[in-house]
Amino acid sequence: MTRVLGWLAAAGLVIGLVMAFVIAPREVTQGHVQRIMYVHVPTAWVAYLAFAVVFVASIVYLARRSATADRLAHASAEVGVVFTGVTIASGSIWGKPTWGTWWTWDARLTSVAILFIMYLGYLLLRGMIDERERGARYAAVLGIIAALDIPLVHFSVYWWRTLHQPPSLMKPGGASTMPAPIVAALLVNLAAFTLLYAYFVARRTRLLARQQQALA
Amino acid sequence: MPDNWSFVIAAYAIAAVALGGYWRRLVRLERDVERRNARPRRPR
Amino acid sequence: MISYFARAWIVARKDVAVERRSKETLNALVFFSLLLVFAFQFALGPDRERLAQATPGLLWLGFVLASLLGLGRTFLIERENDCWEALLLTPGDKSAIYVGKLAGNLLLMLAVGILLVALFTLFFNVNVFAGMPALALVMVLGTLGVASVGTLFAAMTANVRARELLFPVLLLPVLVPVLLATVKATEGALAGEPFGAYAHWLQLLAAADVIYLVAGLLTFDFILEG
Amino acid sequence: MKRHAKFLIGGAVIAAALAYMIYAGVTQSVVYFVTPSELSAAPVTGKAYRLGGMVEKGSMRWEPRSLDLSFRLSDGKATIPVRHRGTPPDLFGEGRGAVVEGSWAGDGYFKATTILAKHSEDYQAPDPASAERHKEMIKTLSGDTR
Repeated sequence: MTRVLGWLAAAGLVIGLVMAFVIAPREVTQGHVQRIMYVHVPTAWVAYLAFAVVFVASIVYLARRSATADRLAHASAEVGVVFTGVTIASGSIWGKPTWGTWWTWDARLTSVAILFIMYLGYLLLRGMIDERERGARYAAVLGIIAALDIPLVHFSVYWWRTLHQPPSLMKPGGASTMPAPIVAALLVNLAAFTLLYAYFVARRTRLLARQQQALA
Repeated sequence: MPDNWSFVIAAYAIAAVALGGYWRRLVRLERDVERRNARPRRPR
Repeated sequence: MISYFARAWIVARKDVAVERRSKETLNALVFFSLLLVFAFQFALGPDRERLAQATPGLLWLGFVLASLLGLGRTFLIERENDCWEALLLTPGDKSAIYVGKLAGNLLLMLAVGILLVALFTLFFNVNVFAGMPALALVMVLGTLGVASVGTLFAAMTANVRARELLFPVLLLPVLVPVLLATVKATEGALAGEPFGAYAHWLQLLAAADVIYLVAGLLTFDFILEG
Repeated sequence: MKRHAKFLIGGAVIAAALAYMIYAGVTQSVVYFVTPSELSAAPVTGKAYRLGGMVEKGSMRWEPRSLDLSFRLSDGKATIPVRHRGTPPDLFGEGRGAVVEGSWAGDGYFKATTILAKHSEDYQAPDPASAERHKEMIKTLSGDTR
């Protein structure tokens, strides 16, 4: 099952790369630099997805005390942190040639950085508690509190006048005006990175189960 | 408008290194656990 | 329902009584606040203009630093006096303990906040009287926001390795919205802007307070379990 | 059952507070930059600003030898002359959006220390840019993206 997921993700990423570099046209104003979008946007989406999964799994853990939910939350937080890191790095590399700066304290960038630190703290907390059951409980509480900050992050781009352009795909009121090949390339990459996320989480969850088994 | 290919390559390279590195870490940890789980069963 | 608040009241009264007799935390925080004012002065130099611009930020930065010290101790008293197990064994809804601890912390941090404002008035020539009612409102809402998450996280980190490191690391990022809102609202209040010009920051602050408070009430039970 | 009710009510309160925060409250709060009309309404000499607007067509002057750059930023209602020393980012150009950091010099121009280019969220295949896009860009710059 996990193996199938892995091959699907790998195939998706290959197709995604082809779409990003061959099918999608060169963008007018930015030139080829705009192709960074096909890795930046999907990783950002996966980061949000991962933290949403942490939130739900945390609630399920507190309600049902299922060890699987706890492992899912742990795995998803870890994978989410990795993807958030890639989002920030690729965004920074995209920002330098287009905005003219690696980093600026604009609302969107700042809040994603805060998200990154928050979930690093979450992983740190998990590492500091040896008792499994108590660690799971504390982490679940922290996962819920941290997730309540995510709406702040997502909607900040609408509240605040920022340098960061609003999301291209899910624009409120009205369909996207982007040409079809760009949209298609973006969608394929979104799917591919989501598959990669699912593969990582499945694998990490299995690993956590084995690690706990080995310790018991 | 210059195309800044170096930035594109850098962004994709960093993504590949980070995600590939995470994948390798998973594989390594899995192997470690496997070894530890296997050890007690083996007679000395 | 009555017994719920009665139990919260007992916890709060006990904490206040302990603090009034020993004055451990308050004394340390008063001294710490003084030191902060000195440190800010040395860091920024004698330039009045620059100090005046940075005042709201420094005030709340000082407040947050003091809260990290003050709130982090919330549950350590119970551990030092071997009362932790007793807390765990308390029957009924344990969020009453949270309410009691939060009330005690609110009192403590409000005192520290008032002290900091007084020190800033004295040493940095900040005119606080112009925006006083608004500033008081910001103070109360901000303290509630900081204390509600702080109390919850203090309970969470009380029994964890490297707790004095982990507490600020977990708390600071979560406090960013509160810090941003209080600084901006204080800026407006001190500059004598009309209330409407920064009312939205108070709305944000109030919403954050509600979220953190309710989340704390709902999740505290899980932290004090077995 | 009572426990259940507690979580339902608490969750509803949190959801309501989040919804309130998102829809009602904070619509125009953190000003990442001021617009030319806002700045020209009440300029304070020496105060640090971030100024955002469109670079006016035909206003840009660039001397590669001294690195002196001057242009005018506009939001359709007011224009502000800007002076800068240094190389602008690639995406900077006439008819595009830009955010500059600096201060109001008092002699009738804005002294920029940093220039940031802003781009729209609409990515285009090679095709002559239309007036429609120009309008869209002004809209994102003035913050009415909702």
